[in-house]
Amino acid sequence: MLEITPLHYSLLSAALFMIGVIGVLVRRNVIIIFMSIELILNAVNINLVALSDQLQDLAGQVFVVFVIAVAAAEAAVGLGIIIAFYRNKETVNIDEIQIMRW
Amino acid sequence: MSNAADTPSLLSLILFTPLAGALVLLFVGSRQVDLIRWIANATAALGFLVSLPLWFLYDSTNPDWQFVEQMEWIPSIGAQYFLGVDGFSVLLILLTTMMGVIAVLSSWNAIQTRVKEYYIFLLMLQTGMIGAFVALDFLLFFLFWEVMLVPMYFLIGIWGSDNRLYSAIKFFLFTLVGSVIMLLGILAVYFYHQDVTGVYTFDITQFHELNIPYDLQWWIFLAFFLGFAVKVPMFPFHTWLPDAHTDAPTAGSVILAAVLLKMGTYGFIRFSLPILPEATQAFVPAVVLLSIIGIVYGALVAMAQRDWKRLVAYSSVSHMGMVMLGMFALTPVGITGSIVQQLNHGISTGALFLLVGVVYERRHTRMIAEYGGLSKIMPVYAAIFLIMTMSSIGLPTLNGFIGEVLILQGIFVVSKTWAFFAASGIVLGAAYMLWLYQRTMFGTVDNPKNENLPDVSLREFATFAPLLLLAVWIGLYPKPFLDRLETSVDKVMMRVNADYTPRFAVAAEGDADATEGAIAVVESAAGPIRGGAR
Amino acid sequence: MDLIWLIPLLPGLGAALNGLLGIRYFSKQTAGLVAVSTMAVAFVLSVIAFAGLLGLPEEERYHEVTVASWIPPIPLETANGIGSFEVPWAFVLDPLSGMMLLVVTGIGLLIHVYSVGYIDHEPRGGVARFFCYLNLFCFFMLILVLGSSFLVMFVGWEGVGLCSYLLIGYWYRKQSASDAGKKAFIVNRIGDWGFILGIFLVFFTFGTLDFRSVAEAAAGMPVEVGFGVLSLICLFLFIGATGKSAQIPLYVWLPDAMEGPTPVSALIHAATMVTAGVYMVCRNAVLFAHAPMVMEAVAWIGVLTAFMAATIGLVQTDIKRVLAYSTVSQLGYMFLATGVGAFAAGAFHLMTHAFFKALLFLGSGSVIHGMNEEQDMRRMGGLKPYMPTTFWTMAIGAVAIAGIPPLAGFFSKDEILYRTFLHSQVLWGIGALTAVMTAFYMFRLINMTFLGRYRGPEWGQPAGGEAAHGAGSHGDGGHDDGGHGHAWHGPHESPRTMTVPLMVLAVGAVFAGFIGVPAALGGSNVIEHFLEPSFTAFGAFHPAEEAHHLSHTAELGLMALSVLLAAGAILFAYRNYVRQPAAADEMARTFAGPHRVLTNKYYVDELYGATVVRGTMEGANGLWTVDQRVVDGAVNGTGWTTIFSSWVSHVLDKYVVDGLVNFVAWVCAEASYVFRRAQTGLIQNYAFATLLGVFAFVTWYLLAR
Amino acid sequence: MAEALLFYTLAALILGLGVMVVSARSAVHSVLFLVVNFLLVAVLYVTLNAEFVAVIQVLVYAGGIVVLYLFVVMLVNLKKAPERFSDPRRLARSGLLLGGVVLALIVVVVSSSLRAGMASEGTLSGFGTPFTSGNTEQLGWVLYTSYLIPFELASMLLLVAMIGAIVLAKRHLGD
Repeated sequence: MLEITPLHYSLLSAALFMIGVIGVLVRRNVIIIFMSIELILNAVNINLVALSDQLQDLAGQVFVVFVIAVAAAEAAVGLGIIIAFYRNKETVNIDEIQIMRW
Repeated sequence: MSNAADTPSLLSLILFTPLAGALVLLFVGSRQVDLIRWIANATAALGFLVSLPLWFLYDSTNPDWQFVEQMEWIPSIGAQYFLGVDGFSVLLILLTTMMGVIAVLSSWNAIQTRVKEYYIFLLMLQTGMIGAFVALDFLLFFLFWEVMLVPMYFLIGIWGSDNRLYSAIKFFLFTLVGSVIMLLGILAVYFYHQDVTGVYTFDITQFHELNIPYDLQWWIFLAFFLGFAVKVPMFPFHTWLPDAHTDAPTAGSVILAAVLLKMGTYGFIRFSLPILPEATQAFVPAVVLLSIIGIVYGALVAMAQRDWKRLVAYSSVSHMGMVMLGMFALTPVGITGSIVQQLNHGISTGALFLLVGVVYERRHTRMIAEYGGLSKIMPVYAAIFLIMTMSSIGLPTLNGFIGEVLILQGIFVVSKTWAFFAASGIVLGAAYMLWLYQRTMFGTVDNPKNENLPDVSLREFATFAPLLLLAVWIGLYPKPFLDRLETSVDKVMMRVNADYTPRFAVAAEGDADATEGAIAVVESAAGPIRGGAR
Repeated sequence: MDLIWLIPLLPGLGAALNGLLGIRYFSKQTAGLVAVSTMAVAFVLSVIAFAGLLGLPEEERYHEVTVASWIPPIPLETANGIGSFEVPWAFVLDPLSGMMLLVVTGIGLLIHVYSVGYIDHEPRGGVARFFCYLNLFCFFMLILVLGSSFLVMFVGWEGVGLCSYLLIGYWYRKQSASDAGKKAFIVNRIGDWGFILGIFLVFFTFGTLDFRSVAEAAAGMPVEVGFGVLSLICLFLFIGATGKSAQIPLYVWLPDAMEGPTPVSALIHAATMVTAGVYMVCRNAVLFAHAPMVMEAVAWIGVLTAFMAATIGLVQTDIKRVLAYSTVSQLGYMFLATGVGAFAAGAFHLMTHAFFKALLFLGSGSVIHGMNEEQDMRRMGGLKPYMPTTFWTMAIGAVAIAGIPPLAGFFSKDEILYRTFLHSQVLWGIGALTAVMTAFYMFRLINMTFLGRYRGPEWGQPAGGEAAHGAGSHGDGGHDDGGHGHAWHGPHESPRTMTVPLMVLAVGAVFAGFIGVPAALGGSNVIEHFLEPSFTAFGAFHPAEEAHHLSHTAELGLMALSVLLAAGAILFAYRNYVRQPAAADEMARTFAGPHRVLTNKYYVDELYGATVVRGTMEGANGLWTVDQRVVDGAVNGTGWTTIFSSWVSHVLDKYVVDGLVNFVAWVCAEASYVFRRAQTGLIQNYAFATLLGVFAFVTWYLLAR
Repeated sequence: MAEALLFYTLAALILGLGVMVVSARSAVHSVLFLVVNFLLVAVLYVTLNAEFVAVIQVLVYAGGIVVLYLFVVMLVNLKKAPERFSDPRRLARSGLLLGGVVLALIVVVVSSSLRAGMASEGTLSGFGTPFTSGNTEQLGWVLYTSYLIPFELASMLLLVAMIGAIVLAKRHLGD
């Protein structure tokens, strides 16, 4: 229990991931949903870094860099969409974004 | 292949110069019409200039393929980017590049709509035609063969006259059907080659050494025949030609007559004859019969025409019948004559179409009855027309005669009956051409619209000048042309006739007394039979 | 002599100069000067070359010059194994071509000089064009004459045909002129078709096209009894000759060719080009001598042509047409000579004929010129006082052609008749009858034109009468605008440039015969001995001697007979056309039927028109219809079939195949009403579903392990 | 021992802050919690010998991305749309429940599989490039050699995203 193994990191990661998922499922504010997604990505990163350290392989860290890059891109585009949407509909409530309804 | 070392990628250069010009044109605004015209003309001229070295560097004593370029293209099926030339293709390439210059130049005023697209298509067509002549890979050949179709289709379909869509579609479908069947033939050779050697290749030089069993040859010949005969065009596959010619813009007709039709005959001599020698011999009577029918039939139908361009188009059918006849004489004289006649046909019929184009540009009609008495109004035009008429009907000292006499002599030694009927074409040829000349040039100027037609301009004259020059050159001194054909003709002859002793072999054998022989040639040029070929 | 290739080249150069520069830049004088001077130099060179030839020993009088390669050797099988098809640009000077050379350049020069005067009424460009054509003609004619092989000769052969076409159609705005030109060319082409086939057969048989090699090879072959390959060659060649030399059945173009300017008729259609056929037959004398059957045919065709043309000539009223038929007739004579083996006599007659026929044509040109383009003899008469030089020179020509000694025609014609007599009395009979008719119609021409009463149109006095002249129907309006701008002041003598050549030719017509005085008259027949080597391949061939000879007395008797007959015909003509002008009409009425047939030239043109021309045109139109309906119809039919079947497919596709597809789609659509409720459009619902999936997966993972 | 203490502290804080991010009423608060969360994760990286990633985490995530969020939150007036959890169409409760269940399951799976892996092989280390702390240079080396093309592609991605964001956020195209 006192020795910190990758298991611990994985569990931490899983927990954080689940928090993010729940955020995505539960919240209606799109911005907060996006933030939850960032949490999910972070959870993944924790896992990657921990295993990278464990396996003595830099690939994990490299991927973290890429994940961060993708996250940045996602945030930029996503927030752009939100702004554009907000400008038209005056809302960021995800329940009102439902034009794909049947 | 020593010259290949000096000029490593001459053929590619020739091949892609027009295409490069077309690419440049893509980036020019379509409103800058003059700039487009200048670029197109410059490209065509450049294309001709880069092809000129072929004339000088081609070694007419060397029976090998020259200026060879070989690279992998689609390795998985054995297709290569394989270029090379022999005597046939050298002359035809030069004809192509020269006619390219002339066609582009002749379009200066004739084309006023979609100028940019027009020139791009024309230049693309140019690359397609050159490509078909230089390709030594069957698949590559086929590619270029098909590439030619598309620009021509658009040239007729967009810039043509009255019935252009009908003609364009007819041309396209007709040729396409032919080429699809030809493709089957190509694949048959391809798979047979693989069967025998285990190698997948489209290499024509390999195919030339292949001995295909007779039965298979027969079928492949039939497939090739349909593909090429449509293009030539031989009776009874000719009906697309008058329509296409009539409705195409002038430059299109010129290219069509001067170069595109040669694709068919070139196909025969490059593929059918050497790859399928036994079948060729078996088909001689049939092909000769169709050729003779074509000669007489084309001439007679030409006589009945009221449309100037259509008349020239039917005369093409007659002339191309002559070309096919010479080729299928399967004698060196006949084949040589056939190639020379191809050049001649390119020169004279090309010029005749240009001539129609000149008056069409002024009067916008092709009806012969609309003209008359032009000699008085356009004397220079009449003179050029006269010379080209004479060239077309084979007057000695002009080019047409050399071709006809070689072809007829070549066929005569094979069968007197064939020659007897084929030679009647010279009478009929004179009849319809002279009648045309009389109806358009002679008489009084009945039509007031014709009274103020300007004579040929300097630019128009520039399109005729090289053709006139060549007509006289080939007529008076065809030796440079015939020399370049020597080894290539012999190579084909060796394939179709196992007993044939090629001249280059004789030359190599008798190297010691070569100088002696040369002197003898000069001295006793009129002596009795001399052993040109022992 | 090595420079003989310059002789044709000079007129060629003149033609190029006049053609390229002259039409635009030269004045009339310059154009004429260029043409005349090149011909003059060519003539001088010819004389020098001829002198050189005379200087050689008899058996070496064959000088061949190869200028350049034309068709390089290409192997080709022949009857004797593999040969080599090769034709160089080579020219040859031997007695035969030497004689022709002098005739062509000499008479050509005179006619050029004459033309300077004749063509003066044409506009400037027209003059240069005329001289360009005329020079070009001489160029090709000289190539024809000098060519050392069949193919080079053929070059000239076709080339003169072209020039003939151009010159006949010189007044191209006149429909009849351009028709005549076309007719000449096409009829000639029919002959050429035979000629070229003959050439091919020569190559196939001998493996070479060189005249001398062929002759030498043929000399070694036996004379054919039946119809062998040599006979076939000769037949083909003779077809060529009938075209060019206007023999039955291809003579129809020559009378029409008179549409051309008169100097052209003189040079091309009397003196030189039309004799090319005779020349060609003489060139191949050795070949023909080996084909007796063809020789017989040649003789018969010759004599029949001579007879037929002479009969037509009897009733023609157009002065040039009379001469044209006379030419056809005389050419028939030459073929008769060659047909009976008297090649030298044929060639001799060719030469004398060139003199007097050119003279007659030029004379008639002078008359026409003086009569303001009037050609109908019925509107002439009594012109002698107005144009004395023309009258006297033409009279000499007529006497010469009629065969009155000691003028040129007598010697050559009697030589032919004598040799014919030796061969066959029937041929001789027809030939003699023709000679009588010749004398008759020539003097009919002279009498109608120069003697008797003037019947022509009135001419305007300097003060008035312009209107009367303007209404006159003279000429055919074939002239260019620059023609007769000035009023016509009555018949007048022609200018010097025209009369001087007439006089020179008259001298020739008188004296040319003396080089062929037969032995019976104490001469030695120089020309025959001179030409002999050309007909025997320089001794390689020994023609069979005629079986029987007539004594000199008998020969003299024949001569006297023909002279008497000719004199009688002349007197008869004088009676009919000068003394009692009504007598001619009387005769025409008496023999109305034959007269009509003759006036209409035996309806041969109509016959050809109805059969050959009409047949070809109908055939052409018919084939065109076939082409449109059947051949193209098949193509279009294929197209329509394709379109129709595609329409059927379309219907099938739309209602059957597509129906099935649409049915499936309809089923799906109906079913989807049930399921589409799930599409809430809310992302979180979807995410929840995803999470459910993860739950299911992980649960399954745990349980399955 | 100290290591374990540090880990547990950090883990607790990270998870706690995560919960705060998700559950905060105000989006501004959410963002602020998020920043702190990221910083703590960066600290965690440092303990895992990943200094470079940690720095990136601070600079890019905490410094860049989150500021972006903050801007957007400011731009979008939040007061207008108070959230209600009582919407019948929402799956808030069931989502929460399901999330918890799945988490539990994952914990079971992960811990058991990792345990099993370690039991069989002892340690998972032993392949890849061994590295020590202060490995930025090595990371750069790997990034610019083996991963050069993905790296370049990532830069392209960022460029595209940047342009995309500008286009999207622009008021009217063509202004």
